[in-house]
Amino acid sequence: MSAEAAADTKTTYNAPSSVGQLGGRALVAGVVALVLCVVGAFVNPAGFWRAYLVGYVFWTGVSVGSLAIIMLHHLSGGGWGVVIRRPLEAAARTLPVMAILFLPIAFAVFTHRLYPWTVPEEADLEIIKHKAIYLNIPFFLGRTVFYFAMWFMLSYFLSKWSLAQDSADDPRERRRLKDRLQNLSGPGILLFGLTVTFAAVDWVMSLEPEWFSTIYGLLIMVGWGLTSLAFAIVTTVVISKDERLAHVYQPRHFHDHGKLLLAFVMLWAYFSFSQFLIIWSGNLPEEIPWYMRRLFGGWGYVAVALVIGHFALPFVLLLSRERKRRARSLVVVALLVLMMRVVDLFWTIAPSVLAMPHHGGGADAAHGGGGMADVVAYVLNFITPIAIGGFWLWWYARELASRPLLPLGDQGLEDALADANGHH
Amino acid sequence: MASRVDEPHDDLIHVTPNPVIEPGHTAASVTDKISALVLKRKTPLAWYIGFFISFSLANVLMFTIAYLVTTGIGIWGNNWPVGWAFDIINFVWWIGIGHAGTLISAILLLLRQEWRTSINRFAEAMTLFAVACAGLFPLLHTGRPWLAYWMLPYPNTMNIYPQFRSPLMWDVFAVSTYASVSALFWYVGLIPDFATLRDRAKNRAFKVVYGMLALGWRGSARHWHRYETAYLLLAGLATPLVLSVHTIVSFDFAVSQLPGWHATIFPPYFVAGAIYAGFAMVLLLTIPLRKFYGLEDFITLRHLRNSAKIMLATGLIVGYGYMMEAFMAWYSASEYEGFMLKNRIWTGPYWWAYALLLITNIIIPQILWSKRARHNTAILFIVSLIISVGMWLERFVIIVTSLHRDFLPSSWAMYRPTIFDWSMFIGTIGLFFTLLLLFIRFLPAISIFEMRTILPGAAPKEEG
Amino acid sequence: MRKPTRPAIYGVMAEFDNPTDVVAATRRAHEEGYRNMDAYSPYPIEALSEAVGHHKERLPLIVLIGGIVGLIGGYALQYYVSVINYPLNVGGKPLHSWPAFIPITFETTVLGAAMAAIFGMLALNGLPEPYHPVFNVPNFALASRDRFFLVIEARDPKFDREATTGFLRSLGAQEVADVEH
Amino acid sequence: MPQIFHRSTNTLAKLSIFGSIFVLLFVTWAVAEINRSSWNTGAFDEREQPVQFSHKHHTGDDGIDCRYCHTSVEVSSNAGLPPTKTCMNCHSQLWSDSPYLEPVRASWKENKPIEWTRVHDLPDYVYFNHSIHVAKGVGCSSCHGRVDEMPLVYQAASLQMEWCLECHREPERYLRPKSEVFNMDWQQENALAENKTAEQLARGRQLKAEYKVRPRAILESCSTCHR
Amino acid sequence: MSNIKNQGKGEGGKAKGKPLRTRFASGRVFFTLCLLPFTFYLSGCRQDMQDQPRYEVYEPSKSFSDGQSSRPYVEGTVARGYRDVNTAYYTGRNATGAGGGAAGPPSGGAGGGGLTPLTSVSANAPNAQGATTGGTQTGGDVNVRGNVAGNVPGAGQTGTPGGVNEFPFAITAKELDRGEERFNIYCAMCHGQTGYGDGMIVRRGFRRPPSLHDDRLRNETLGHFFDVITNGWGAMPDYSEQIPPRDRWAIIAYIRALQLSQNTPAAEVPENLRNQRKPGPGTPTTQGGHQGTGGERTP
Repeated sequence: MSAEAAADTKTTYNAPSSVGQLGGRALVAGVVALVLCVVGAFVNPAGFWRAYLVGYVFWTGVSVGSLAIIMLHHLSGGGWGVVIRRPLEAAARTLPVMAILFLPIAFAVFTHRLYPWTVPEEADLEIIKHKAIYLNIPFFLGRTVFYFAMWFMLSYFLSKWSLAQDSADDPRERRRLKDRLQNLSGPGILLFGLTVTFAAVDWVMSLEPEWFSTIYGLLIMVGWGLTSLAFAIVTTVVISKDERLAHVYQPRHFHDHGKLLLAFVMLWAYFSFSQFLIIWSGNLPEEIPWYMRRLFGGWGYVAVALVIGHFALPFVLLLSRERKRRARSLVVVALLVLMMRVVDLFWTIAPSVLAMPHHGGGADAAHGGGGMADVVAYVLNFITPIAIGGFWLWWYARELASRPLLPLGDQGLEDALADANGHH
Repeated sequence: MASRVDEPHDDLIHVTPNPVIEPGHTAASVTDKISALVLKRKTPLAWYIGFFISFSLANVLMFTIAYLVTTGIGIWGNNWPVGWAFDIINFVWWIGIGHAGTLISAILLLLRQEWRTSINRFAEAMTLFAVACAGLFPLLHTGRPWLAYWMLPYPNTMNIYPQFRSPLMWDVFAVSTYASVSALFWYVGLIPDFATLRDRAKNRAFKVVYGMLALGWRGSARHWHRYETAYLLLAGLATPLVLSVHTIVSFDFAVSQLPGWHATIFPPYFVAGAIYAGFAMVLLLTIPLRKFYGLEDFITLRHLRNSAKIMLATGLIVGYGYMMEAFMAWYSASEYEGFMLKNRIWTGPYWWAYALLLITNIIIPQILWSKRARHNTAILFIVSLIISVGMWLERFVIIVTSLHRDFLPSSWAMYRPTIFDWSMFIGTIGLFFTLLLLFIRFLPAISIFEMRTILPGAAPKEEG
Repeated sequence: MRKPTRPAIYGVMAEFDNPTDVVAATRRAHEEGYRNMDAYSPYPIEALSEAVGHHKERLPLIVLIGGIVGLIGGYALQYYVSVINYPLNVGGKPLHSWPAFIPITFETTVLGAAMAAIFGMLALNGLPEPYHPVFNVPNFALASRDRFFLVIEARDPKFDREATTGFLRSLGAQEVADVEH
Repeated sequence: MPQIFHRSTNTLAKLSIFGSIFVLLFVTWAVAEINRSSWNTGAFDEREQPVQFSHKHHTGDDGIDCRYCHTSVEVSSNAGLPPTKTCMNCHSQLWSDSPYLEPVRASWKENKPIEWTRVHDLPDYVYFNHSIHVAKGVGCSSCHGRVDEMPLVYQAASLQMEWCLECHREPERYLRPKSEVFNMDWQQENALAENKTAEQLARGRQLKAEYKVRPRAILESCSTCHR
Repeated sequence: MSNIKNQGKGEGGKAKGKPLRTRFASGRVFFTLCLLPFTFYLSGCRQDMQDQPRYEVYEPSKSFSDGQSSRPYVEGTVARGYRDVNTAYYTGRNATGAGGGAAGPPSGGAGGGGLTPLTSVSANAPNAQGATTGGTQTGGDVNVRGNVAGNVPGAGQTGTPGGVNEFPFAITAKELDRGEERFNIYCAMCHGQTGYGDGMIVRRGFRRPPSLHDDRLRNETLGHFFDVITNGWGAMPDYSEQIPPRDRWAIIAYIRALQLSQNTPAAEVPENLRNQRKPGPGTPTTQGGHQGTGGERTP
């Protein structure tokens, strides 16, 4: 690629103005939703906390999952990754927002509102006492700080070296940066696995501190990977509406994204079913209540919805080669997956919070007790993730616009952009 | 990391030191070289020596089985509370080894990884033979293998059917499906090569035999199209099948309530372990094979390097599994889980097995982070050997150390394998190599027609 | 079995030594109006199958049907056996233990689909067919090595022994030979 | 390249591959049928006995009740094989010179049991109790067939597990009033056969309730017969 | 295989040059060798589970000289729970009316509630026990009173000395039903269903027993009937093994009912039952118990 051409492409691949507008709108939506949330939190605190945790884990998942997919791409290469690398990097750089948004959760921990092990009476139970070395407030917060530190570190270097590649004119320099990215990604994936596992234990699993499952970390990892992949697909489809970029995103890229999405959907179903079958078969008193809470009553319908919407439907839809190659139909599946991710997290998190004894009001609300609180709880379930998402998207749009939408220094770019005629 | 998810043209051959096939080859040279391995009358002396050794070991197996079925499985060391021991260890070990074959073939085909071409045939054969060895163990453990057909649902005079809630029954279906699909997948891949051999063979008997196996394949364009479609679909089916098989093997343990077995991470952890052991075995076999048969052109360093990376990745997943098991055993606050953990790694009489497991399976393979280690066939060979031992030890730890201390202290006992445990295990290794040697002697160990497709100039040039 | 109208030979075979030529020749023959023809190559060439006029593939449908049969059959078998035929209480689990039935259902689905793929492919290809007229041409042995062949069959309405042979020669074939029955 | 195979092999090869499914199905069916056949089960196979004893004569013609000889059938797992004494009850006077009865007299004199050949022999892993069946209204002829018409007794049923289950799953198809248990003539046409007439089913259900026959889940559970 | 055959024909049998015999022989040897591993399957012919190393009822044994696996009671022992103290119940005689009788019962029970050794399986053998021990025709344990071949006691001989004349337990309609059923199984063969002594066996040539409706028998004590069933009388063998004591009493009760049925003046029969009267003597039925004779029983 000649220097002029490079200079030309640099401007060509800047984010379209629509991205900025989108960010602005997202911020407005976020602020409005936040105000409503704060109001709702006074009416039904329990409803607020569980909705907040759902939204928080979902959006953190987009950021952190993006890290994993970037690293996966660095390790394996391939055109599919080249074209979504920048959106993924932008998503990973929203981590500061998520770090700030963790403060309400820290507040809930300090005020014993979310996690039973923070409640003194609960913590006196033999089974929880045993875990006190691990499940205590300072260590919990310390770990969270550590997770974010690690994620920042990964996101910082992955973005920095990626940007450096753009301006590096010397192929040897580019090659060195590529090696560096690759060398970071190997241990980085390892670090990702460990931090996400313990984050999953801390943030979600410890909602029911007597319950445990060894596959849980993997389940959350796959969920987050799936979320960010689906999100990246949505992003590419949105930005490919810009005519300057239309030729970049070709059916074969979407085909690969679709295949990867299918793989993630299957992996999620595989992990979820394995966990369910093993616990169902063992039928042990310390394990099975977790599923009892989530399979009977109204939650059973949510579970069925997950089986259909989170697995069966995307699976069948993604089997078709044509549907994977058409951006418009692929984005529908991706949006469905994103929606079901929220539902999955809701199904995972909310029953635990409802089971918490100290949320008398919340539990009542969920069981159809107080009319007003009840309605508020339902509304909160929708608007809290939107509130968090508004801020997240706003920041994401800024980050996305700050750099070219394609990694101009990537050696695979030429191949990725090549018109693959006669190729399928 | 694991695999290269990319398009063939994205393959950065110009910067990759080792291509998937050395330059200078043509369709004719590839065909002649590979088919000569089979059709050339002179069999290397090393083959005869290898065959003699492995066939002798296979006979040890035959005699052990003969003694076993006439006497009973009491000749094994299994006894309460260790009711499952070498038989299941070896079963899981072999079936795990079998996984890499289908995986290389199927997943890498789906991911359009060209480097699979030169090792897939060989790996598939390895799968089949490993599954055959694996199948022997549960079959013989039933005590009355001649009644094995009772495990299939057929209209019998007892009006009774298998118990479908049992993971052991899932195993029957999984392993038999796996064996038949793998065998057919392998055979379908061989059909065009049988045609090649049929057309090359000089000996009339060989012509007839290969001709029958080729089913009259003539390379028609329409046939090729359907063939490719079927092959791709089979690969798509085989991939989840492979994962399901070891998942179900893991259910054999995880579905129970025994501490040390009942862990939700077992499915992915077993699958990763299977791929780990499988790739180790692939390297263990291909490194000498390419040397003796001069196949360095086809099985290049790149294959070995990629296999090493996959081993590293799956090995780390296995390590993650150990870590999560240990962490959750503590986190669960369950008395039994806690005891299991302590007994397994520290206070129990089998602590050495766990320590050895960590060394062989986790610590030593970390050498594969080093690029230099990945490029050294000797190191790769040794590491693969160590991993094979390590993965065997893993099953030993899971099975024997979990069982020898069960819920009732009065029934605690140690496990001691008898000579027949060992002779069966070693015998299956003999059987495996016997079959493998027969395979490389009589069938093309490298897919000839697929090698032709990856040659430069294989694709027709488009005008304009 | 209309013996009287049976042509004297099976067809005419042209030999090429590279994939580009055979694809071009096949396209030309198709343009010329020949329909009953087949091309032979030592490895799959996508363009060649398109050139001989092979577009629609029924195999995926067959595989889908095989998979569905396996799925329904596998689950129905387990349901019938565990709930209807011999309702045994095992470990207090419900008779219809659907989570426990999923692994085997999965296996039978894969088995059904795989069998459909393999036997469907063989059936659609008309294999096994150990005897075929093209094997009568001595050079055809190279079709499994590095040569490419185009055969225009005698049953094609446009077929004319001399004219077709001439046409094939004009396409740059190395050699053109008659294919005996 | 010359042809390796003859033209006819095309058909043969296709048949051998695609016909194999039918062969397989046929073999499975055939093996299942052979297993069920009397060749395998020994049903309808008249056993030679040391004494030419005819159930047809004693039961059918003379009307001797089953329990006259098989005394313990109502109270024991075993129906009871009569001692020589029981034979001698009558044959001390009747046919006392008959050469056919010489083995009986020899047994009586030498105080040695007659060694009868067993006709109904269940595997040792099966627990079977006559008394419970008799007490719940299962007739002799339901399992043993028309013994009163058998000069030499043979096994009338296959005695295979599926045969046991046939009744254990739906006892109402075979139950009869307790007073008719020893009646060889009871619904002759239905003995040993699929009995699903509405009349029998209605009566069977009533008897099942009356005699407190256990529910299917218990009758079918493994330990009912394998203990 | 068929392909090879066809080819062989088509090619004019290239192989014919070689000595056919050796080719066949080596082929056969190879084939046999290939089959060898399958001989393992022969071990499947074992029937270990079908025939377990334990004795089934009546199974012969090599361990004992008489070839029986079922062992008789040890001489002079009484099993726990089978010490028969109720003399009247088990012998039909008063405890005081000991001994006597030309053919006094061998049961030691006459000694007044003493022990009844199991070896003389007389009155006291519980039926289930009798079935297993009586098992393989243990003819030697049977007590036959008198001469089986004949030598009938004279008609003038008195019955059973000291025979009780009341039932040791209350006779209800249920007991009567039981008695009827047992009578029809064991007694009707000779005595006939109505007791006139015209049963099927008699018609086949067995010595005709006296009618139960004879005056002598109508006036006999209950204990006499019990003694006869237990120990036999004349041509009649004992039925101690076939009929447990309680059933004997039930049969006796039924005999009494039969006797009443044949000798009650019509006037004494309640009005409403008179028409139900079935044909009396001379119409014996030998078809077993199912042709009920309930109508003849007088309440």
